[in-house]
Amino acid sequence: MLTLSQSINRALRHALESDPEVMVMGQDVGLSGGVFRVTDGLQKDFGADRVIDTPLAEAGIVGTAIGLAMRGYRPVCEIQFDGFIYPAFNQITSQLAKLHARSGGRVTVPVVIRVPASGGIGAVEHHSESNEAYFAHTAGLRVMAAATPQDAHWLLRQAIACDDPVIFFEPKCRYWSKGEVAEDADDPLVLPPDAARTVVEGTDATLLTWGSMVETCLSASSAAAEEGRSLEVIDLRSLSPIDTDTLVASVRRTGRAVVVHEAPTFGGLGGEVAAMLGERCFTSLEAPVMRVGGFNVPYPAARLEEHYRPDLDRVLDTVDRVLTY
Amino acid sequence: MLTLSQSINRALRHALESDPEVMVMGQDVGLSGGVFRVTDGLQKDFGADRVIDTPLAEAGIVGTAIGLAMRGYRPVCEIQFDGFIYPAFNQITSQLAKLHARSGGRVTVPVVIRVPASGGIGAVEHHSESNEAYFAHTAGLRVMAAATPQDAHWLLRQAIACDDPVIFFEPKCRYWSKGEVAEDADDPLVLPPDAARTVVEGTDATLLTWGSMVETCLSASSAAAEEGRSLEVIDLRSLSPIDTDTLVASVRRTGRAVVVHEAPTFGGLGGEVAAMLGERCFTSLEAPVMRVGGFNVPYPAARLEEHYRPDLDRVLDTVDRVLTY
Amino acid sequence: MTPFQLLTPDGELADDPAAATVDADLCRGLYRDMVLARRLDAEAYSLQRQGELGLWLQSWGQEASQVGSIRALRDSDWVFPSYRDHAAAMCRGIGPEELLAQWRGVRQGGWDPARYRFHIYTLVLAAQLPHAVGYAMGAQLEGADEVVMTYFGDGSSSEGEANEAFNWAVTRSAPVLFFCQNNQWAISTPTTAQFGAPLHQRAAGFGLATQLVDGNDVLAVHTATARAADGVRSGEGPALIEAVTYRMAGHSTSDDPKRYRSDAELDHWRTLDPLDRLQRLIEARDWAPDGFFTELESEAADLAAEVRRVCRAMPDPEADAMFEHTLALETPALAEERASYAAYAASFVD
Amino acid sequence: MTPFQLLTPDGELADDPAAATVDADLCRGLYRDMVLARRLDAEAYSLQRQGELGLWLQSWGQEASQVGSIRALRDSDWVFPSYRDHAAAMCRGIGPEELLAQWRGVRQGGWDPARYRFHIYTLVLAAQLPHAVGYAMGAQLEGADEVVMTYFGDGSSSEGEANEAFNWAVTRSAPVLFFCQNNQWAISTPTTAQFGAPLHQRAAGFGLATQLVDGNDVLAVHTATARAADGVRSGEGPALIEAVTYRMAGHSTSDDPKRYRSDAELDHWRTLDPLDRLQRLIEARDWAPDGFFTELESEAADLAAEVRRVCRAMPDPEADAMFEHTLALETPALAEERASYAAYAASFVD
Ligand SMILES: Cc1ncc(C[n+]2csc(CCOP(=O)(O)OP(=O)(O)O)c2C)c(N)n1
Ligand SMILES: Cc1ncc(C[n+]2csc(CCOP(=O)(O)OP(=O)(O)O)c2C)c(N)n1
Ligand SMILES: [Mg+2]
Ligand SMILES: [Mg+2]
Repeated sequence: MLTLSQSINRALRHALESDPEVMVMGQDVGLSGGVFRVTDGLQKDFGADRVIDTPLAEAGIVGTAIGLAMRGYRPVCEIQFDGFIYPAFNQITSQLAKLHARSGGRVTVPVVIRVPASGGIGAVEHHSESNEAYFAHTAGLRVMAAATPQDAHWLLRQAIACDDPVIFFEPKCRYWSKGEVAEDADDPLVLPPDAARTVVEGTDATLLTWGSMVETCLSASSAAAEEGRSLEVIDLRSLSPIDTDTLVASVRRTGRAVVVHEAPTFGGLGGEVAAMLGERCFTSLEAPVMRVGGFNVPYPAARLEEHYRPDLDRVLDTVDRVLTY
Repeated sequence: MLTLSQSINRALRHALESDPEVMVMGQDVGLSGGVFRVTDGLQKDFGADRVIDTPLAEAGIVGTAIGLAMRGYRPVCEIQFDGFIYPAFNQITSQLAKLHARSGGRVTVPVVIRVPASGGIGAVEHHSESNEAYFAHTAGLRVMAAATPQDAHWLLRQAIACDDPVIFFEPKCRYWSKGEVAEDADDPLVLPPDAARTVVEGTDATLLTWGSMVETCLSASSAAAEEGRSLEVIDLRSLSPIDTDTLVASVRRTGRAVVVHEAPTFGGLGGEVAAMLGERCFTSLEAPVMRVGGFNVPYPAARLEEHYRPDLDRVLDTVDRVLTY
Repeated sequence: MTPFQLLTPDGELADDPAAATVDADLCRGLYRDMVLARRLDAEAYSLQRQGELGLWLQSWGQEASQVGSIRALRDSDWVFPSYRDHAAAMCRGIGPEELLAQWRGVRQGGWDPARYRFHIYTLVLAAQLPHAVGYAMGAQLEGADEVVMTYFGDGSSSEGEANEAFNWAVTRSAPVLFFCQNNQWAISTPTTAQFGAPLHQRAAGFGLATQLVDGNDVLAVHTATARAADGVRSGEGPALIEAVTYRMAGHSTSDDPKRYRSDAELDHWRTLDPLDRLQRLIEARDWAPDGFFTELESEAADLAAEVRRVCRAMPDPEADAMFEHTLALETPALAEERASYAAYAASFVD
Repeated sequence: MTPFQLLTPDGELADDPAAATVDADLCRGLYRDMVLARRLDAEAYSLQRQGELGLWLQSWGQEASQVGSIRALRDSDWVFPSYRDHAAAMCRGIGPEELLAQWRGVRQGGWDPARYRFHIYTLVLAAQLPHAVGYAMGAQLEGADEVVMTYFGDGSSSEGEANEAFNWAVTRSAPVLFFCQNNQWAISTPTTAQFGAPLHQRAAGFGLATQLVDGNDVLAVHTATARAADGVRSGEGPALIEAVTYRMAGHSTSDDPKRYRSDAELDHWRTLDPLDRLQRLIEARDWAPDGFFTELESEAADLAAEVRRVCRAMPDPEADAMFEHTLALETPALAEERASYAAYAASFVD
């Protein structure tokens, strides 16, 4: 059993050991091991040349990582908190995402950007953003969201091995939760990076979710089970691309779907999922695909987040509406 | 008859004349009148204190505009091209959008950011982005997209008068197209800023669109009319908030809907519209809500844009699929 | 270039013409501000430890930089702070409840910026610098006789937005005073990993009128800020002060500085403590009436009690509060979300 | 500080020890590079006027800055250009088809960066500067004996990313040479509205080894760049050169400079033309064999013909090309979009 943050630390350690071109860089990732201790001990073991404490400049972190990638390295950048990725937005959208296409495929930029994301830890403003939709809508990026130690470890290793740039979201409220992590790559638990994962099978409705909300949906499905309702839970894992086949197959079977994410519902990635399902499952749907998400307001003060974030009750409330439609 | 760019120039001129707190700022907006001549003559008539040629720094443009707004001004910023708004993304998402909420409503930031948007003029890379979805998904912003000289003029005047920050998209491929512009505010042609506009009424299906694609959808509806098909065309105008009532009423009537935008379909705002319609028009829909948009690739080289951008034929092709579903 | 100093660590006044302006009133006033600020800071720290605050970032050690600078401004001057500027905020009259609210998590920005001419804290590093420049452009347009000061840290100076602001201010000669509290650390990152040339040198390169000052010497900071503000006010263009100080505590209550810095360093800076120095001077000059220190101590104790009281008294916000103020003019869509959430929440009552 | 100059406008060599290194071969080589670059630029301009190119940004007037600097580097050194650096690109062997393709709109980046150790153009201002720094960090890690040079303009220096790059390079003493072509204008914005202190002064403030050089003096640029490159190569840390030159044409073929600058200014800069000066020197010293100028003229004419030919010969890309290279590993979803578009397009070909 490893905590989610330990599983990431192990993944980084493995990558640094097995590939001399891998580097870890970001604010405070070295000496102090990062504000969430995710990179703990890496600089000690791999040196300050490969595990770099950078100046306090996010555009610089991503911009220099791009240059390093052009030189043949595989930088894994840490953005300290979700709300601080915006200064790097220009380098991410215009350079990181587009360089492969702009160069006619001649330049590859295998950069991974790790982002401790979403709320649930009672943080101050700008430390609880769920901004995956911005990146999923940016062609040229892959976007992954890990929900368990197993996925955090293996998805990250796959992201680092991938020649495409990857925005890698880590649910910060789950850093301390424990789980089994497969020992080797051919373990059946290790899925392809683009594959969604059916966490619980069910027959009455499908919950589609990712990141910080997977656990919430799991409790919802357990609670529903006690009332004799069988909810399937699917963890998307990859937000761009989306494993539409798995999602569509499930919803065609259950005929009902609820998309759950922490970001504001309006304009969120749940819209893409719902629209896609509406298109591909039209004749199977017995109720509209409904969405549960954050409200269309800036993330509120810490003592309001319990009201802001979708929880067991709000998910079940919407499940009711879908089942009784 | 005014061109769309003239109608914006007039709106700015009116605002500068009627409100001493209005300022215009951006790169090359003064002496040269802007790369699209939209601000032509304004510096000459209102002085370099109110029509400011700024240094070449987008974060600085938006950041100083926020400071000016806190001081009581109403800055109207120009971002020279859609692809160059990203360096200001941090100021827009964390400051401009959130300051009113973060200050408990004590600070208002009536800043308008004008963005010549989307493709169709054969430009080089980064000059043809349709990035409205990023801003529509950012709580605390209003997002408007003008498609006609009439809307460009009146929506912009309404945006400047509004106490909320507004991201204002101008379809650069339409700058030179002419149209009538109402003389005064109580003209029935002047709609409320949040209202969608039914451009053409129809009965068989509804085309929902905005900005650069409104004209395309109009030609599609004319072409369809010749084949005896009646397509309603709705120009959303306001992308955040969205006038759901008007959209829902139309689709409940026609039972069929196609959302058309230039941005990549994947993760685009069309997903929000389709998801919302799927939810509110479920029992009226005779076919899935389908989407026509850009492909999920970086905007291509100029000589490929005709293939990339949704056109008459692609819209009609999807309309066929919806009508024959 | 050695930092400008008026008061040595052992409490001697440097022989510098500026020392002539130093008198008992000034010293007692500055000393009181610093003592009260340190006490509030210490109290807030222990409240966090007791779980009453979610987080706290201490101003401990930086009192001289903050008190000395803000006391050199006029009340009509505007300030755009960062997030560790509690001593400065207190000098502007911002109270314990307003200061602690954000860290208790009951609301975001704690106070009304217009009331104190002191903007709410900005947690996104360096983002407040362009705001200050824009605000100053406005003051300049009106020919207002105002200085706009903004606080930021050594680490924040690496952000692009900070440097855009420096250049912008000089280009438009906006009446801005950039005040950097170089407390040697950005969380665990030392200034050696932050920049290769001292900030004051960089600032001069941009064309800012710069001063390097001993940030633990409240008299030097006060004098330097007064000079800089005079220059800015009289239209000589923007200025920057780099105050050399030290973050005595961890970065925040979540940080363990033992992981990255030595006790020796801390001990060294203890010998440079801003409060001790000024106390030595006051005592040596016999500038404090009998009972001054004891009365101040009890005033601080009262403040501490007040801090504890107002902190614990802060009620949790109503859920509905999260919907307020998203936009100046609420949209129908948000009103709908708000109403339906209220109905939903009500469905749980009993 | 006056710009370093070796060759006066009337073609005299300054009396400076560096003048000793100037010889006939060097001058003829640099002169040839500049003549050919100017010819390609002029030809591309008229092709745009004829509708063969969508847009063109002229390098006219900046040949000395580009040729002088890149010829002072080793072929093993990497270059991260901006978008107006055609003369530099040609010196690296990049051909007319590769140079014009992007502006004709048949593809984005025109050439293989690795082949020429010359990155594709970056149109987002200053975004290439951090790339150069990162690339240099890699070279440094490997102990490679390489210099990484990056070109940018006076306007671009105001972007936050440029300043982050300056600071980052110094902090890590990365082997980067920042080369600013200060051509006095950023579209219609003069440098007076861009910064309040000269860039070379700002750069020195950051801790960069800086030189100010006459950018229309190819010999001075060549010497200054060679010196800077030596310093960077020998581990003395990053450097910046500000080359004072002039954008003789409008910003681009879409721009009308008459709206914002005077003919007098243009006429003044004509007298400082980089090609004329060097020609005067070559003639005065009799450094050109008979026929040198006429042969060069016909070589330029051939190049012009070649430019016209390859430009017109570039076919429009196939629609399918827009789907290529979005990701190194194409996703099933994109493959589906790609296939269905192909089927759709085919449905029109009766
Ligand atoms: C844009 C941004 N990036 C990262 C952070 C996370 N962070 C908070 S404080 C801090 C260090 C700031 O150091 P400095 O500017 O010296 O201020 P100090 O804390 O020392 O007062 C960091 C990296 C942030 N708040 N904003
Ligand atoms: C980030 C960004 N903002 C704005 C633009 C639009 N733009 C293109 S060139 C230019 C002026 C650049 O001036 P300078 O850096 O001096 O280079 P020059 O064109 O003079 O060679 C501007 C504003 C851009 N390309 N990128
Ligand atoms: Mg600091
Ligand atoms: Mg220029």
